[in-house]
Amino acid sequence: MTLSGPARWALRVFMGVGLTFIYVPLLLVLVNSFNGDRTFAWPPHDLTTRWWAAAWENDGARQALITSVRAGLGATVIALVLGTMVAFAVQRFAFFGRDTVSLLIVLPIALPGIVTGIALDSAWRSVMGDLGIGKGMFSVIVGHATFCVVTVYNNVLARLRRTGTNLEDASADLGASPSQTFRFVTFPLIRSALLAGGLLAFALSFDEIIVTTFTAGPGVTTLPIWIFNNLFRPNQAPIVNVVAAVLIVLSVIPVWLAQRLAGPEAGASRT
Amino acid sequence: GCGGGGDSGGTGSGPGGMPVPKVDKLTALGAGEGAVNVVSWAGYVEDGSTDKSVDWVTPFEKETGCQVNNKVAATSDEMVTLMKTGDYDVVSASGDASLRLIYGGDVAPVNTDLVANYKDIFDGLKNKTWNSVDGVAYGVPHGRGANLLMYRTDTVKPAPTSWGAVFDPNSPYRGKITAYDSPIYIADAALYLMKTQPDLGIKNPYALDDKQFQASVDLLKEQNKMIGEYWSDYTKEVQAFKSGNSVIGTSWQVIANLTKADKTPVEAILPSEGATGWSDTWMISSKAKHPNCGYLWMNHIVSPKANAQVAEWFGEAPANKLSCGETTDKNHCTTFHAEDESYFDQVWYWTTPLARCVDGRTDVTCKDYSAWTQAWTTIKG
Amino acid sequence: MTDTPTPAIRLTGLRKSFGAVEAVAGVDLEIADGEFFSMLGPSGSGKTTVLRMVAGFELPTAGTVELGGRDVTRLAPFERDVNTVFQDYALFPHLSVLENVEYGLKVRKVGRRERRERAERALASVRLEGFGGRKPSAMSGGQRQRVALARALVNRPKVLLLDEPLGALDRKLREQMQVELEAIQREVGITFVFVTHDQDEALTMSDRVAVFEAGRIAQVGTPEEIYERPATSFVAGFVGTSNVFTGDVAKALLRREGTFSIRPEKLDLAADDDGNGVVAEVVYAGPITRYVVDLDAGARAVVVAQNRHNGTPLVARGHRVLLSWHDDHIVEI
Amino acid sequence: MTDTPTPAIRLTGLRKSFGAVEAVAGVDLEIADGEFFSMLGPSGSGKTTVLRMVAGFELPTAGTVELGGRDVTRLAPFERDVNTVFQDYALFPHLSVLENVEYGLKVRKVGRRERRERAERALASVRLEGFGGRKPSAMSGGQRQRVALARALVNRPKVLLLDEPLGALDRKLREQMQVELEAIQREVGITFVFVTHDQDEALTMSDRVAVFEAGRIAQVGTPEEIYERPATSFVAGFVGTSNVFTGDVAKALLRREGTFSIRPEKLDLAADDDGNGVVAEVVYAGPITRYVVDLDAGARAVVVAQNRHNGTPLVARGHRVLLSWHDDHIVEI
Amino acid sequence: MSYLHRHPRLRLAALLSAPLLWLVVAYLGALTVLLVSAFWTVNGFTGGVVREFSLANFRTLLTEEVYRAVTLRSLGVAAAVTAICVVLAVPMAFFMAKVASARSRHWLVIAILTPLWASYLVKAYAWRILLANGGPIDTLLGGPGNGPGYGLFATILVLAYLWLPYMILPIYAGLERLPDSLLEASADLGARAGRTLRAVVLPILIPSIFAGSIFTFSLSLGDYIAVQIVGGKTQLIGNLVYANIGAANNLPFAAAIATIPVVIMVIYLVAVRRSGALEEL
Ligand SMILES: Nc1ncnc2c1ncn2[C@@H]1O[C@H](COP(=O)(O)OP(=O)(O)OP(=O)(O)O)[C@@H](O)[C@H]1O
Ligand SMILES: Nc1ncnc2c1ncn2[C@@H]1O[C@H](COP(=O)(O)OP(=O)(O)OP(=O)(O)O)[C@@H](O)[C@H]1O
Ligand SMILES: NCCCCNCCCN
Ligand SMILES: [Mg+2]
Ligand SMILES: [Mg+2]
Repeated sequence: MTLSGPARWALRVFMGVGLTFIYVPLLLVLVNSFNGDRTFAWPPHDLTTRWWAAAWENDGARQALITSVRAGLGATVIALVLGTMVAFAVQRFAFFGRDTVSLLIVLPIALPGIVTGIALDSAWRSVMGDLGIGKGMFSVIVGHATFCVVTVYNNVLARLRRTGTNLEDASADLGASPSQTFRFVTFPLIRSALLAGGLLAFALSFDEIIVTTFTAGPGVTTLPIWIFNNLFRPNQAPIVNVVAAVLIVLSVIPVWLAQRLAGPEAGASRT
Repeated sequence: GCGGGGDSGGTGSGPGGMPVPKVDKLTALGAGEGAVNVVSWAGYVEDGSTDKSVDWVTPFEKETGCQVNNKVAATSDEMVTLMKTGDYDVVSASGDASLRLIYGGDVAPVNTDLVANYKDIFDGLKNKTWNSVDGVAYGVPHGRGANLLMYRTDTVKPAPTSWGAVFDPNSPYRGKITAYDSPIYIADAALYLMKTQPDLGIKNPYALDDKQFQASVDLLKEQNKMIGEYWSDYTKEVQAFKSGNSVIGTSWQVIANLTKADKTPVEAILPSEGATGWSDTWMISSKAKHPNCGYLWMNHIVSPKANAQVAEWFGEAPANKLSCGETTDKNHCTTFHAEDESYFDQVWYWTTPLARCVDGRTDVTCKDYSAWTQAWTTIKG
Repeated sequence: MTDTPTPAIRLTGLRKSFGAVEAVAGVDLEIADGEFFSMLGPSGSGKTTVLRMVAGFELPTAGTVELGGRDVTRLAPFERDVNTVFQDYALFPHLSVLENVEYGLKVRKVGRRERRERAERALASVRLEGFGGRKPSAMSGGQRQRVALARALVNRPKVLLLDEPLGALDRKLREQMQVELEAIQREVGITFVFVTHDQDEALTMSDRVAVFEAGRIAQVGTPEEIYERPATSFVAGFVGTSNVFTGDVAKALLRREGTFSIRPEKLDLAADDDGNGVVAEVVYAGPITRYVVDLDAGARAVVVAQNRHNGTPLVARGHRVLLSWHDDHIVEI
Repeated sequence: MTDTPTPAIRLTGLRKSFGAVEAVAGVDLEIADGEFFSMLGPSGSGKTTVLRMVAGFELPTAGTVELGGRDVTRLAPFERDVNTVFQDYALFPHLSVLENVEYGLKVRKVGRRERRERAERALASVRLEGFGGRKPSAMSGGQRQRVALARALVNRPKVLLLDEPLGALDRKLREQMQVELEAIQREVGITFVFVTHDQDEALTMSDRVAVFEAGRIAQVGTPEEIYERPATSFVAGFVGTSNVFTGDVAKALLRREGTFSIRPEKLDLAADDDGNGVVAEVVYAGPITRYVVDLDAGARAVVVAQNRHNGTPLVARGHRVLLSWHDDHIVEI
Repeated sequence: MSYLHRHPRLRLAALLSAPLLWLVVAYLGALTVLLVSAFWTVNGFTGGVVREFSLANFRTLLTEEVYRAVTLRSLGVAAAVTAICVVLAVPMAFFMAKVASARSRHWLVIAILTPLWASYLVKAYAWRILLANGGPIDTLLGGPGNGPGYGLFATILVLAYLWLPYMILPIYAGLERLPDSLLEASADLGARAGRTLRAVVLPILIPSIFAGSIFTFSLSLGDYIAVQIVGGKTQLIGNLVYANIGAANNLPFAAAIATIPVVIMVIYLVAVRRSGALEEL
């Protein structure tokens, strides 16, 4: 795009300021993970690595991380399946109420988490409870999947709109059965959209506190819940900073990988 | 009409026609079910995962074969909600939750004969209004503490002695006053009014009729103008005192200790009016799927050693007399006034306000907790 | 029936509606084995829809599709012995050129070895040896078109459907590909059904042409039949340019009643002060020059003359001319 | 300098590199005021890049752009008295057709009243009265193209740049738009710089044509000059079809040394048993028939003959023929 | 197989039934039950839910001044957060999509996505430290008390910070789809960069901006945690719902309060759907 030099510079500076705004608090988290003070007094008067050592030994954080990853994967898988199905239905068919579907799908993400949380909680108790299925990991996954569907749906829908049905027609034309067409053509074509949508779904689930609070059963401590429980205890709060710092660093891996695998589209992922 | 005592056994109805759902208590201890689901305050159930040296769960699991699944609740309200699900066996309920659980039929009376360590618990904690109904015990006391007045010694001069320091509309600390963020805090105002405005006739800060309630709420609305922030978790309060965002307000002993440990000049006192406070009680669910493990847990958590560990880790006074000999810090019981009954005589433990006045008045209806909750919303504005 | 050879394709009463739109409004057609058959018509006239029903991508609203005498109306695309070359080629972007060509064999479980061999041969037949390893995105338009062709041909279908395969190419490339396509068809001898909206293309390449108009076939015939004896004024106007004279003009000019068409290249032009018109415009177009003549009879006529003499016009703008013709070339429509 | 009129556009030593790619490799060109000037050339030859430098979307790597005698090389697009019709039209999708057309006037702070009037007039000039209220998405390709034209024309620029504006249209529509574009240019009298890769289009529409080859101009001239006297074999091949004879064939056939080109329509064909070739192929194409002749001299020649006689070929395939020509039509290249 | 080929309705049913069962039955069903319970009450003595239709909860909501105040405050916060996010996101996304080189664009996208993985709570707490009395921001502004401190402004700032990536991403995606030729056409017709931004870029980005705003607006409207951390004594709708949910079993009253954000969001979604925003998420 043709922009004057000063305009380019202004934008570049703005981007720099924006990134600073985004990263200064994260940097603070990193610094505070070395802050000798338990409640992160500023400026830090002594630096220590003991929180990192303590975090390393902290079983609860590790367990919570595993729980979160499992919940995130579960929710993501469900979101991938359901979101893809709806996207196909909406893109490939005309049916009564099609316009309402997109509204229905965004609803769980658009309504405040606390509403989703208490609705699912009371429904779960009155329906599933009667069936003898208590809340646990499964209810967390259900809760998360409900608001994650939209990310997959939107990514896949956009991809389907862009690719059209020609390639699938071509595949059938060349003799491929519907399942072969899906395996050889459709899936590879929507793979990067699935990756982008899935990544965002996972990220949403991974960081969700409110819905989790209301849907988690006994013994299910996801990382945000663990953080919630520990951040408010001065003995533990510094360890939380370590965990967060580690998360930030680790998160570059899936994001980067997804970008590599999916090409630029994954980056432009539709939230 | 409003009757006095009812009959025992958790049957019949409470005063004011309030029925206590009939729930049977366990009569004999059987074999453990292999697991127990626990709702607790953060720090009450530690299995070494937060700090390797802090672990009273693993020995319990080894000994009884009951696997402990712990769910930390942030507030009393959350505890009530969680217990209503029926997914949990035991809960460390504070007094502002316990009655709700009892009257909700969510917890069962406790057969104290099946809890061997019950006999060593301070008498001052047994059969209180918040953990029993009509002499029937609904739980095993866990520990206690007072809501203290904490202040920065370098800025708050002279040192306060009265809650008036946080209610005085002309306070020089306007904007730097903090208060506990919960409807139960209305009791702190009521306590203050009980001492400063005797004509209101407040006898128990948890039993407020319309007029008394309104006076308390009005006081808090005035106070709100001076509040910097309310606190509900203790990292937040420690940090606020350290940075100077808050210089005076309610606190817990443990918070005071932590703040001091971080070299912030603070002091916490029990003001002349006395204070509100809490005494937590382990209760067992009326729908417990693991009642035997639940009883085993209740017995374990008030055992001298475990109770001492909890009290030290969390920062409160233990419930078991023998625990004072088990603490690593030999001064622990002194610091937390564990054996000082006269100290705790000035403490009004959190009790769920009910429509049936908990002070025994029968000629008026008191404000129940949901009214307190809605009022709290109004106070914060 | 029994003594005429079974046609490669027979469409009977074929119709297709999309909601209120009747895309195909009743088509009956037989295409012989080995024929190069073109479908010509304006945008929206239903050509693609007919093709898609033959391939099996759309279910007809009414009518039947027979392939080699078998009713396939309700069969899925993968159950029909027909292959398609799509307008946008529809090459699989995630597969290499060779994998694209192998695709049809792979889904039919042809062994790896044979598959590879046949695909290589198909690529060679469209002059793309050595390009197998590339991704389609690294190929030019003309090359992609040939990959699509190879991908269809490798399956040795009875019928090949081509939906405006040359539409996206620029003119130079397009002319080149026309020649190649014809050569390939002659070589492999399978039936080609070729959709286009380019009249030149249809005329030069086909054995027979069907002209579509609004979901129906307006005329079927050889290129000569279509061009020289258009059945309707629509065909006359759509296939090539035509001077159409009607009413008073026709009467004055041709001394006949009715509507008549005459092609610009059939008209003779000579400077003549006693002529029947005035040159309004002269447009040089390389091999030909177009003259627009204002006729005294009250209409405009276009005359096309081949430039046999270095582009200098026969007559200049503004001159009076005499327009003349053979009566055989006047087509009543 | 002083006595020749200032050209509308003067490009001097214009170059543009994108990294290692030299898109424009040195272009010098003058385009006169009011000229209809076309740029013709294969894909990637740099036509668009030149246009973009004239419009101001790209900064030249070297050289200057003058508009009406003023050096504008380093001015922004909005500071140049030039407007562009984009290949994809680039209509603003959120604005109505009228608002699109008004846009340029609005940013130049032309009053509401006048703006509306001029826009309506511009729409009328492209025969789109009454379409002002529609969104571009509700218009067909040809209509959009005309909106883009109106949007540019309404600003009365000195120069209008058109980058393959007809590329996306089908042939019928395209021919129609060619006529309209020419008429509009004649009417408004502003300089048109028209990019295309369609030779017919360039030849029929332009006053002068520049043929691009690999970032350079291979030849500039009138359509006749370009077509009848191509300067290079590239031009001869790219603009129209040519029979090119060289080496021994040229010697045998023309009795001359060198490379020569002769257009298919300049060749005469007559059945003659003593002739100089054999008809290999006869392709009927409506107004013309193409004959491919295998010459005894060892090459193939294409002959085009206008079909003055109902499509019956002059000679049939396989017959011996005599190919003849005027020597003036042989162009040495 | 060809059976399914001939019966597209069957294919549609196979695709839609599971997701719709999930969303309509599970989610909408749960939501409906919740909203219905807003018309119930709680018996002050037994604490039991009285399943009888009553408008008592809504009467309280309408008559008590505080609920109107909190609703307006929450709406204001959500709107302010959204506005701040738009103002920050548009230039950033524009830089990413239209100015940055392809290579740096890749890294910028990663840079925007990465913070999504740092815990929400941790980030909010980091801001608590930044905004503390005498903290880094105060220091930057010349001393303790010079910064904004905790309160409404801090709440808006921190929420804007938390949700900014959710605004940048759809706008970036929208800009990537915006053909450069439109920007060039605008310049060609005489518009400077600012004019092009106002007259061309922003209007075309409206659906993307709305899409982003669904996140920023709704997440702000429902938040009750960040406001506790940096909001001083501020309370928002989320706090009210949360305060009532467990309190004396007053699920009905919590549900009644919850209808406020639900109604606001549904109106918002329906309004915004017309712009096509729901497809840009
Ligand atoms: N899936 C569809 N849904 C609705 N209408 C359709 C559909 N496919 C085609 N049509 C309509 O049917 C008519 C015929 O379309 P078709 O694509 O067959 O025309 P065509 O002759 O191939 O045109 P073109 O030359 O533009 O490709 C058009 O009016 C078109 O709009
Ligand atoms: N922005 C760019 N970056 C890199 N290379 C470019 C860019 N723009 C053009 N090129 C290259 O410059 C050369 C000339 O391109 P240009 O678009 O001017 O050709 P053109 O003659 O307009 O072709 P076409 O007929 O296909 O439009 C091509 O090789 C093209 O790949
Ligand atoms: N309605 C549920 C919304 C869930 C969004 N959670 C986002 C968490 C961001 N940290
Ligand atoms: Mg078509
Ligand atoms: Mg170009």
